[in-house]
Amino acid sequence: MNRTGILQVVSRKLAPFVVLFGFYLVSYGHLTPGGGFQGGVVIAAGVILLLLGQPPERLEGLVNVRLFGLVETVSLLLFLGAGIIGIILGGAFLQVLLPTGSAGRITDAGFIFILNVVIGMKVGAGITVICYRLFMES
Amino acid sequence: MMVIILLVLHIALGIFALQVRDMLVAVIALAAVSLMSALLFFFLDAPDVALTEAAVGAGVTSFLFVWFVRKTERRSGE
Amino acid sequence: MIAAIIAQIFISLGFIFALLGHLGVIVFPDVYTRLQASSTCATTSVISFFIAAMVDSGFSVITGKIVVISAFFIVSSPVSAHIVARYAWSRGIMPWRRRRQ
Amino acid sequence: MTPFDFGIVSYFLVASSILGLVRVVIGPTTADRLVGINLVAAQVLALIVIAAVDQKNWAYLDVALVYDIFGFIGILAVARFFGKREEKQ
Amino acid sequence: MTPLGKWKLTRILFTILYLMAGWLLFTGSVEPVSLALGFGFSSLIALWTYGLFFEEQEAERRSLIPRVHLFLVFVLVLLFKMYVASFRVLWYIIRGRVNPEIVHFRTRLKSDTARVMLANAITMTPGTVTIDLDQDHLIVHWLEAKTTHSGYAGRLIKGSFEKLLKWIWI
Repeated sequence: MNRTGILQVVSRKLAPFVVLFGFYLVSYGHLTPGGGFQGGVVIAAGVILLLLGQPPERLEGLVNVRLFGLVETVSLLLFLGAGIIGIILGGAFLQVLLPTGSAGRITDAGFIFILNVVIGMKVGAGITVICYRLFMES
Repeated sequence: MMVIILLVLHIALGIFALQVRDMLVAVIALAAVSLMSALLFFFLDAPDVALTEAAVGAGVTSFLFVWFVRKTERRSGE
Repeated sequence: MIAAIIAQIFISLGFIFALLGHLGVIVFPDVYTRLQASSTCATTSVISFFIAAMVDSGFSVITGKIVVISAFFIVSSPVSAHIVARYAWSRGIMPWRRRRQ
Repeated sequence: MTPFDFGIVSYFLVASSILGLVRVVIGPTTADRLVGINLVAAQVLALIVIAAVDQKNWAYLDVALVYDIFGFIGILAVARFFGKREEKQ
Repeated sequence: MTPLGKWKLTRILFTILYLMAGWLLFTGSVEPVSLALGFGFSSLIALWTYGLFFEEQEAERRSLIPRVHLFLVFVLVLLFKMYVASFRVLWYIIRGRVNPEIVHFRTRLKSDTARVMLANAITMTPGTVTIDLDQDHLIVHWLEAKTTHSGYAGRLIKGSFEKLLKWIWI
């Protein structure tokens, strides 16, 4: 039956906010100390919080391993593609293509924002899959 | 001055983590090293490195290390 | 001016609580009593520092972020105290009791 | 106008987290060490928040929030993995 | 549309609402691009974890929205009692003589969130730490025990929190 445990309730109420904070770190990576890698690790931390807090029968369909592996691979390819588009159009690897503005808003970094999002997707999906597989195996 | 204090703390905690017998205690000491190291980077005006150190060193690494210690044999002191 | 005095008062409270709470963690006899000192005094000292920071910074973006941090801390600190207590309980560590005379 | 001197506050908080680290080193059981880690994380969190307010740099507050989350998860991992196993046997 | 489907839609919408409030607090900006991005991320997370954020059995209106003014009163009372409790624990530390006991008691609260908030409030106030919470049964370590009788200890420890929480969440 449905039992009340402190850890269970707190983890399921808190984990979506941790994942959202990871997305915030990813998308505001050019204004804050965060960035793609840090935000990805925080996203994975939200999933780790769920893994540690919830009872095992809740975790069965939580992480779709095939989908997350696909996201990881595709984001690696997207990163390479963004770099190569820079070579074709601008002349250098990872050439800045979008227009930039003065610092302070989310759209002002242009191309960096897209790169941050791609790296965040890759790191988040990768660490999530690693920790999920390790946890489910034990 | 603050940096020297924190570096001395790093060395002391590192020696403690190396010489202790119980693996779980060593993992906890490494988490403490990680937390102090994040504070050191913060004082050296590198908040992004501090954020990475706090995230990877204290969170994900201790998750993985604890899992490994549980999988292998724990030489317990208790 | 008044804000500065209030911040000063809360910083002093935080000093007192942190010092004596840590002293309690050092001198108390077993896990559960140490956890009492940690979960009550240390949490209150950190919350005092947060209140001082909020009063000092006035109404700005910083205050909103500090509210988020203190909300997270006020949830996570008792929960981690409970986690450690339940860990010790499930390991079979019995609480220390004063001997009856 | 700053109501407090950041130098004094930072030295005080580092000294009190050294007391917590003493508990991490000498604690007889693992649970004592977890109490010490919890204490150290809380003090350093307060230090980072005070530093952010002192230097009027609100980017530091993200570091504080991440610090809070990951101190919590570290304690949770140790307690969860090693507490449950003893319960089962 | 079946009632279950309607309830599912309500859960998703309320999860998005709470997450958007969190996004506003995180970013602190109201420009349209940021809001749209936050809405996208919130709906992604809500579609992923709505079943965990609001469980299927929590079919009461009150567990979706708390009464906000009473919630603020609760936070203020909690802060005041925290300071009082800390001074008391300081006195125990200086005196250096404690009398710890383990007591058990029950609570009358029904909702999960209310029970957890009661347990957290107990952990922060006068020298008590919640060791375990199982349904409505709490095991509490009490630093300066006055009694070990279950009902009396429960009334002493819970104090006014239970009544306040009952008003907030049912």
